Amino acid sequence: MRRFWLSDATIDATPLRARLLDARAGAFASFEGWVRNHNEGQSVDGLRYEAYVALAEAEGERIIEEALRRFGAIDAVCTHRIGDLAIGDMAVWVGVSAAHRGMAFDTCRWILDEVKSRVPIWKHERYVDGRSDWLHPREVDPTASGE
Amino acid sequence: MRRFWLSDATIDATPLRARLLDARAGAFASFEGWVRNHNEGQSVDGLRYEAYVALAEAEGERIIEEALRRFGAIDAVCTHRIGDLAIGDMAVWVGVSAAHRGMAFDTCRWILDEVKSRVPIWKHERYVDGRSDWLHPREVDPTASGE
Amino acid sequence: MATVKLLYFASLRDAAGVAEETLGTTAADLRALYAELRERHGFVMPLERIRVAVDGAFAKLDDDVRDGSEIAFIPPVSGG
Amino acid sequence: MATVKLLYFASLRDAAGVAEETLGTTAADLRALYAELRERHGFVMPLERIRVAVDGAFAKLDDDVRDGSEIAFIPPVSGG
Repeated sequence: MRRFWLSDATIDATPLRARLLDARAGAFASFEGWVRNHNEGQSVDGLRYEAYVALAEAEGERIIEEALRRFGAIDAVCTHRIGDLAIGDMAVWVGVSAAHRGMAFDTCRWILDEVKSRVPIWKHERYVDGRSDWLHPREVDPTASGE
Repeated sequence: MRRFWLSDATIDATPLRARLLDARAGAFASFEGWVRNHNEGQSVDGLRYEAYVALAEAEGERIIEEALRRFGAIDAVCTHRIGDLAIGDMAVWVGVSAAHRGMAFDTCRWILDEVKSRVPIWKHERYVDGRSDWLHPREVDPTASGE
Repeated sequence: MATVKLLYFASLRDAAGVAEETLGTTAADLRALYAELRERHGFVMPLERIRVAVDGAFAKLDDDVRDGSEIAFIPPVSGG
Repeated sequence: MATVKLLYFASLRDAAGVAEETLGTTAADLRALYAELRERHGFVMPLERIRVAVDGAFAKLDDDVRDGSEIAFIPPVSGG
């Protein structure tokens, strides 16, 4: 069963979380990226995500396999939206089940950081003033940048 | 509205998450502690949480206020079960909304660590072999201990 | 002589056999009161592992035993 | 002379005006091919910020341009 995929419709976290239930798991960490109403000082109206689908899904699977191997978590799932999104919509969901909480948090955060830096997905923001732009970040700073 | 409370019935994460939706938030991190089928090498059958309710709820509120001040997240909620739990039941839920993901993860993890070390709640584990015991950990190691 | 209400939780409650009790004591401070209760109930939990709360707020072991107060000796917690 | 299929995404697609095209090229490697495309489409994105994928897998800019391959020059990503 694949663990990473792109979704062109609203993400429903409930079945994703349910997939990760496991009697060996003491910890479940999840992350949601939401479209917020501002970015780098500009008022955002909405956005569009576009992807190189085949490569994005292959790279996403590699990230999750690597994460599970690296941190020893039990299982993980990640899905990322493509298409048009409004303020408040979920752009990305990452969930991880693990024996202990440290593992669950570390794995979840690492997957998210890697997806942001490696997976060929691009954000096109529309601003309230009518302009719009592709985001091609200069450098990924996993501690400071937004979702 | 209170942000921390004890619950004597199954925790439903859906309305808790919904409380945290915010157009300014780009990130939502959440954590669930699940009752797992083993702990420190013993097969666990189920457990009971007991609390000094008034002090636990006051201390929990203090932890969340402190966390929001410290990390600058938008909002956070935490609820912890008391009473009898079976394998797979949710023991604790923590959710945090924030502008950025770093803040959301850091706040969520900090709240959980503080709840585990400061809030007067005690776990009574029943083992498959019939024995049962109160857990009074020697020392809290937030990186290694289970949920 | 102070009359206090004591609350017991987890293994201390099991050892005391009651969840609460009212007691007259001449203990000078909360530390001395815990020593008295160890005698009374055979608590094995050493003082170094205990925190104390008075009237619903964490307190210090050096604090006086106030007449009419509600006191809980808190063994290491294990929530989460 | 190699014939390749090129895929364009995000700002590169906007600049190229097409999502894909098939092209004959004599470029020695993928680096040279990108230089050729910058000329052709007026791409402003410098090579240092570009990654490249061939037939759905990340590749190196030093790799040869293989006849019949599908090539994507990937500008900095912004998912998450």
